[in-house]
Amino acid sequence: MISLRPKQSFAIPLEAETISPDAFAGNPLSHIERLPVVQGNAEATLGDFFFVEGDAGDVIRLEGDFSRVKYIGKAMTRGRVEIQGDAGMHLGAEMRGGEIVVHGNAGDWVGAEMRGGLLRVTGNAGHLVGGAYRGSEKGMRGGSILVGGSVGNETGCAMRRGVIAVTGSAGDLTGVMMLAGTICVFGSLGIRTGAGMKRGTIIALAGDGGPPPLLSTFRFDCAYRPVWVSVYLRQLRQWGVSVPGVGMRGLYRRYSGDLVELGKGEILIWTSP
Amino acid sequence: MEGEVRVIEHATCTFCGCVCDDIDLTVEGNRITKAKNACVLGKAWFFEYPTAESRPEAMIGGSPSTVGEGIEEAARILTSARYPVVYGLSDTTVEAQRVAVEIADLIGGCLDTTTSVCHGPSGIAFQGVGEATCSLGEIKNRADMVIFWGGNPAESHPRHFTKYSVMPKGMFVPNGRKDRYVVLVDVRKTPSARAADLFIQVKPRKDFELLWALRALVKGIEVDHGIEAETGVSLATLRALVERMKRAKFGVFLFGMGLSMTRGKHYNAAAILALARDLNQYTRFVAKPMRGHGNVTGADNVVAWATGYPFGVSFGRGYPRFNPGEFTTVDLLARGEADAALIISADPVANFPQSAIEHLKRIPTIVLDPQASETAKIARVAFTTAIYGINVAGTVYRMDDVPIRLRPALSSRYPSDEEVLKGIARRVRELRREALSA
Amino acid sequence: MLKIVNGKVYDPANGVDGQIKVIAVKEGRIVPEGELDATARTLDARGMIVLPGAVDMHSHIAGPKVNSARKMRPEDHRRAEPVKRTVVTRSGVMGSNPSTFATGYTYARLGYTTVFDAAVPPLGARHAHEELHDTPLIDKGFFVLMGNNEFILRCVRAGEAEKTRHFAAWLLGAAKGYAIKLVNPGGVEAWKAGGRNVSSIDEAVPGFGVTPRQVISELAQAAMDLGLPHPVHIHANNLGLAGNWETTLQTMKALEGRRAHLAHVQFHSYGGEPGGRLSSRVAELVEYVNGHDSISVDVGQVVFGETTSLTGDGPLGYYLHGVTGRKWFNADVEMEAGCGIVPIRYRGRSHVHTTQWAIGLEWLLLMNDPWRIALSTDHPNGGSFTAYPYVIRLLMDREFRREAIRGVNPKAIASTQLPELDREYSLNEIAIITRAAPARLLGMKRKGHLGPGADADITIYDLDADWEKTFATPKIVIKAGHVIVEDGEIRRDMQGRTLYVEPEYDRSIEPEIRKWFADFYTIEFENYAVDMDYLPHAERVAVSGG
Amino acid sequence: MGELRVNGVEIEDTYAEAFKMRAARAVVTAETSAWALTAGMVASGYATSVIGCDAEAGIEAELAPDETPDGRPGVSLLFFGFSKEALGKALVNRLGQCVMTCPTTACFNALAIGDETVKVGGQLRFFGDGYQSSKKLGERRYWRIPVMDGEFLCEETFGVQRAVAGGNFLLLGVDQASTLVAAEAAVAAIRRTRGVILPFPGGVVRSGSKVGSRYKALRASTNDAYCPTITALTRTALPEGVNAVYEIVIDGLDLPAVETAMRVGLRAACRPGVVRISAGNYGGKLGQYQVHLHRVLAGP
Amino acid sequence: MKAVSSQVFILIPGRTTEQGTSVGDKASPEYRSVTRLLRMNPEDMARLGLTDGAQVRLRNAQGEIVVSCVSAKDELPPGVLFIAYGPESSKLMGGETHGTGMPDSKGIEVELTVAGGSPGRE
Repeated sequence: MISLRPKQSFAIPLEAETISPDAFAGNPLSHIERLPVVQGNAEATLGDFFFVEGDAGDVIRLEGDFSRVKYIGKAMTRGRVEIQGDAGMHLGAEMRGGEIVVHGNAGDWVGAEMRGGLLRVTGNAGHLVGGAYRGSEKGMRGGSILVGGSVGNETGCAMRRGVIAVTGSAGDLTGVMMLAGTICVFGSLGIRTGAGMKRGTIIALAGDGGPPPLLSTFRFDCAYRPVWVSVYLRQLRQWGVSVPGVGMRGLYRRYSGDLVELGKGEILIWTSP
Repeated sequence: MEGEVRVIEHATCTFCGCVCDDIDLTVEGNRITKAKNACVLGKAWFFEYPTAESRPEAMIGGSPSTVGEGIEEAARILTSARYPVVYGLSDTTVEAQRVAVEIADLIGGCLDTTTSVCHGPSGIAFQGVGEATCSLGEIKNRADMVIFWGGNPAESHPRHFTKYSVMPKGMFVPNGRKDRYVVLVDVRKTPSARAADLFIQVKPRKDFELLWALRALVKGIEVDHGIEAETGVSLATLRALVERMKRAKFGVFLFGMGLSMTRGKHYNAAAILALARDLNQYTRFVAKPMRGHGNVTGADNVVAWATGYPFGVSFGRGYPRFNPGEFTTVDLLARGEADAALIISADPVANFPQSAIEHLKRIPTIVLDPQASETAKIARVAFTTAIYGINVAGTVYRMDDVPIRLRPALSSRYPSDEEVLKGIARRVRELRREALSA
Repeated sequence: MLKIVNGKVYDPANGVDGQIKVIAVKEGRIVPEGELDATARTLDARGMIVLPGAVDMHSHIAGPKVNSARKMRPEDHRRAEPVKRTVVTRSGVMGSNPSTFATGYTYARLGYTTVFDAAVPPLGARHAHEELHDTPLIDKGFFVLMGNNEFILRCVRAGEAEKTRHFAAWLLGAAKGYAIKLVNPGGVEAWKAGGRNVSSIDEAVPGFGVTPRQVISELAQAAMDLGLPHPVHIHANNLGLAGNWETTLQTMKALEGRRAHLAHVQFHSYGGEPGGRLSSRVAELVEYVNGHDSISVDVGQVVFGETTSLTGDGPLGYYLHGVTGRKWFNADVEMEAGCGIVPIRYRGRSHVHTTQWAIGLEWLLLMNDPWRIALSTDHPNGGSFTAYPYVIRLLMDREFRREAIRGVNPKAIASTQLPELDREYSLNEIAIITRAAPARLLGMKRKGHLGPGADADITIYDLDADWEKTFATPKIVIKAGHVIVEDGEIRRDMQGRTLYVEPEYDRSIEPEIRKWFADFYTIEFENYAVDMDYLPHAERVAVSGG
Repeated sequence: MGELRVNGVEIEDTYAEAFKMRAARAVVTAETSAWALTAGMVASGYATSVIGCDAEAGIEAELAPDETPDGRPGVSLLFFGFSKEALGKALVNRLGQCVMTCPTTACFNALAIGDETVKVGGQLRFFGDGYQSSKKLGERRYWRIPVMDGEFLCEETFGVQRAVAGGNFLLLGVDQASTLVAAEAAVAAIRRTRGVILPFPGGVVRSGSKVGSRYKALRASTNDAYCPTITALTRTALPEGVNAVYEIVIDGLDLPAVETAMRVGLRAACRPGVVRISAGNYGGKLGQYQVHLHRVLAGP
Repeated sequence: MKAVSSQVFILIPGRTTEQGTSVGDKASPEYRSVTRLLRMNPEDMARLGLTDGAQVRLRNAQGEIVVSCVSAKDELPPGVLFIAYGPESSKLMGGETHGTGMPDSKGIEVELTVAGGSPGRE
């Protein structure tokens, strides 16, 4: 395991996609310290900003405030990154495999356009979790993102595949332009959930905020017990997500939409056990 | 020359995005005394813009200095900064904008324009769904249905109605106003409502819901009566509007910041762009954002051709990257990240969120502005520059991307933005070269 | 002064086919060797080949539609390899619509020294010039859209051929453009008026009562009568649609012997039923072109991968939006033109795309006369200009072509002639279709050759066994006598020239144009014409006769 | 080898001849265990022998809610066929006709996805007529097919593995009643083991067969050597005093599972009334495996 | 409780002619007064006992401003306020842009109280 600790705090964010098991790849500490990072317009090395310790391996442990460090684990394919503290923007963006765990909060674009792997944030995450960068046709294309706290707007924007589970609440436009995949939100949802979704599922356990307001282009189908939801929620439990028991066996109201797009998406809102 | 009277014909007004180029300016001495064809805002622009030449041409730390000293200090700030931002650019010429882009490239800074806080969301929407649009003359010549949405052109673009969209007679609408059906959708019943055949008052922050329902109705998807409780607009009204839109030969949505600035932002704009697009299955329909500043459209164009992206660009890694929310000015400031700012013809201190202003006050800033703006007052280096269109020639882009040449009426003792920026660029290049050879 | 020695020179315009020959450069021009003095720098090109700088006669690099495509597709730029700033150069982005600086540098690094944008609406001419000003290194110019200009449609309806000619001349001068361009003549107007298209060259244009056939022949005649260096440049009707080869053939016949250039002919050579599958009808069309010296073409070769369709053909844009389901940009330009932009991905698996890919190659391999066919991808419509080295290898290397054929849709390829075509292009022929022919077709006497008097635009390649590598990385590129690229790196940043024409016209038509502006345009007549400030490095190309 | 007796029952020194087959395992769940069992029984019905059926199948186990992927009660079914293709076809037909049709059920693959797979949900989805949708979790894809009580959920791909069919033993008893009691005891014991099924009714087969027939159309016919009513007419294999014979046939996911099942079955079957236990074989010519009774019994 | 919630308004800052004609000199008294004038629905004003020219305080998580209010006849529905863009309106804007670069600049939720005193009603 290699561990990194910041040498000092900094206001100008650091772009450090080199903090990745693929880049560390069993290299000696001296090599890792020399891996490049960019701060604003200046090139620097990991060693300029962090104490680097430990032995080569596929596990990286970050301790301290990384909230201004962007692109941690970007495009990683394997291994594990653990962060004891907050992580900055683009955490695990475009990642393909391996696991990232943040014991803290993360910035915007967590897991943006990711293709595989498991990404966990125990605290809150920002906007566009698992989303698409502006102009892209597709957001997340695979893998799983588990957020223990709450998330901002546009969670799963244009998501194509994979699972996003949010234990807390989600902001506006969750699942906007979604193409497929599954988003579970245990807490409350903002407005315009699923706007423009073609396929895919948004599961709302509708916490304290009550059922989310739906657009006029979502149509109620029925109340039923979707078996596959149980399958999913059990998997989430296996991943250590604290799934409210009621969700497992509950009755869900199913709404089809967004009818102005393909209309093959669904919003499932839990109503009663 | 006292008493000498000149007339500048076909001059261009750069106050708003209409960029009317049919203004005849009468100049007596060093004053514009008449602005034929100009609207109330245009007249204020030409008559009341400060023409006093008492301000120093440059100030450093609040003390008067020369342009050369200002350039020296500006170049020093910009070359020593690690995360500088170049911002503004909507009220200056393309020629100046091009130099500003070059500076941002040279210093590896962020480059952002006032677009990010006006129709930036519309630009993001465009990147998502595309846009069916046209030049303003197409509206004049063809549009038989004009829908203003979330804007108040009567007060923000006063000549839009008469010159482009409501009144003018055109090739296929020979009777002008009579051949058009005009709709205004807004939260407020603004003075623009008087120009409309139909005013639809939408509840605040419900534009998206309303547009989405219209999209559904256009596609023949039933919408529940609950839409009235939600948006304040009855289903019958919406149905009638959809019928009319489908019957129109050439329809146009002209949308304002009522969409782009309110909750939902880029998706509100995306909704109207998608609605216009959808309608092309039945007839011709287009949509246009009503751009505000005189050359904000030029800023979009220059930044796009030079960097590939319209705003919110970072050159930090030696090449352009784009990410609104990350490299946009409000974010860079509100998060306390930027360490210097070059601000050209914009006044963020007067209209940015408080957290952003506070950071701006903490970092060294260089401001180019013809007047003593709130931002100029806090600047480390403030240049007083000549006014584009009044003092300075060059190019501006109308809201429909049509480039127009300026015909300045008055001379100025102040340098143009372009001249100051070129000076800064030259000095930055020298300093970089020195640093490299050192 | 510069002397290139020991290189094998390919200069087809001057009959030089691989001979070792000294190329002498003085003050930006090629000169007889005797004009150099002892101070001339000598470049030893031993083992290398020396060609004129390449000319792209049909590309989309500047102006309103290109910039709209840039704005619309940040994802396309983001995924491409960036162009970093250096001590000499500005930074930029690539993708199917590169930024202006990146466009200039990248063309130059491929050995291209002259590029024309094929479709600029005159209302956006000032914009195009501004972008060209920020497009470094290469010489450039653009063609002016006229096939749907409503003034011209009215003149044609009224049978006023002279007025058409004078207006066209005025418009070229006002825009500072280079040639007359038709894009889906009449069809764009039909789209603007009601979302339709014209289905043949004999269908009347709504609201104007003229046919595309009339517009084509009138403007072809006008271009000849004006003595323009380049004849009318035609993007024919029904681009991309199954069965359009008949429209293309009719368009050629409608010219009745007048000179014309048919652009991206690949997109116009399709058999099949309307709405159905494409098939190749290159054989019939190539036979006609082989037999008619007055007609030239460029290819519009398709290259597999992601790109952007970007066209002045409004209805085509909407059609592609429907086919691909992807985001769509449309911009109607008052009184003049239209525009459509849609992202597109050409896939080797696809029947349609394979057919298109094969058709372009069939054209190149079946044309007898290389002097009337220019290499183009119709950048970025068929693919990026950066694919030219790949296409050159497909032409020069039969085995490589066979390998490529194995990777495409087998059913589609089997229905074309491509698998049976064994022709391999020689270096001389490559020099023709990438330099000498486009320069000659454009009427540029100082481009595309290395004879005395020519512009000293020279590309020197180090030979590699792989032709794609050879052409992708010139050893040295010389522009106007300056070494601008060495080993793939930009050594010097400079401005190229903008080529334009300004034919004479009868000033007595101005009052009518003025009124036309007052009635229908939203910009003042006086503010319309592009003045010379926008062309800081201009070169006015003379018209003949006119 | 000497004579072996268990509880006084003679264990013949012979072997069961077993065959290589392909197997799949499905877990069928439902809102209640009753409906899961119903679906399981019907889906594995008419699947006794590949001689006359498209597959051999049976219920491997009943599953508690915490043993199933969706937390509902279920059954685990094993299906055996001679080839992957034949098995795939049988699965699609059986799960389509007997599980999809059955109230509240869902159907999951319960073998590892290896080299060999068959599409099941991937075929059944077309019943959804375009309204079906899929969900992918990890590497697994599920199809959701709208049906009248909600959705039928079926995993897209089922793993197929090499398996062993035709493990068997024969109980030779003094009378029908006591021999059947012994057979039932064997079945009960075998059903407690995992990885095997007993494809015949109640786990017991009375119509043991031999290969071939005097009638051309038939591939198999009654095993006359074990039929007590014709001992006088045939070369009987029955010792004196034997008046009834039952066979236990075992299909399993692998040889150890079959052996274990045979062992527990044999031991349970050694009860009063059973004279001898034998096994069916074809002289070792047809099957790939020989499960020797003595060797099996020597196991743990 | 109802009375308290009725004091949450949606504020729309926007452009006006007066703001536009005075923006040329932001130091001018005209510009200052134009950008400190709050337009309100008359029913809302009556309900809160406000008359033209009364000072009200607008507050949200971002900040607070004191401006004078004026009745805007049929322009605004109840619950909606309007003010011209300017230094005052921006004090109520947050720096959060939701990944767009654009802060919420229109449709801002504010709490309105009568300036100098307690809220109009408890």
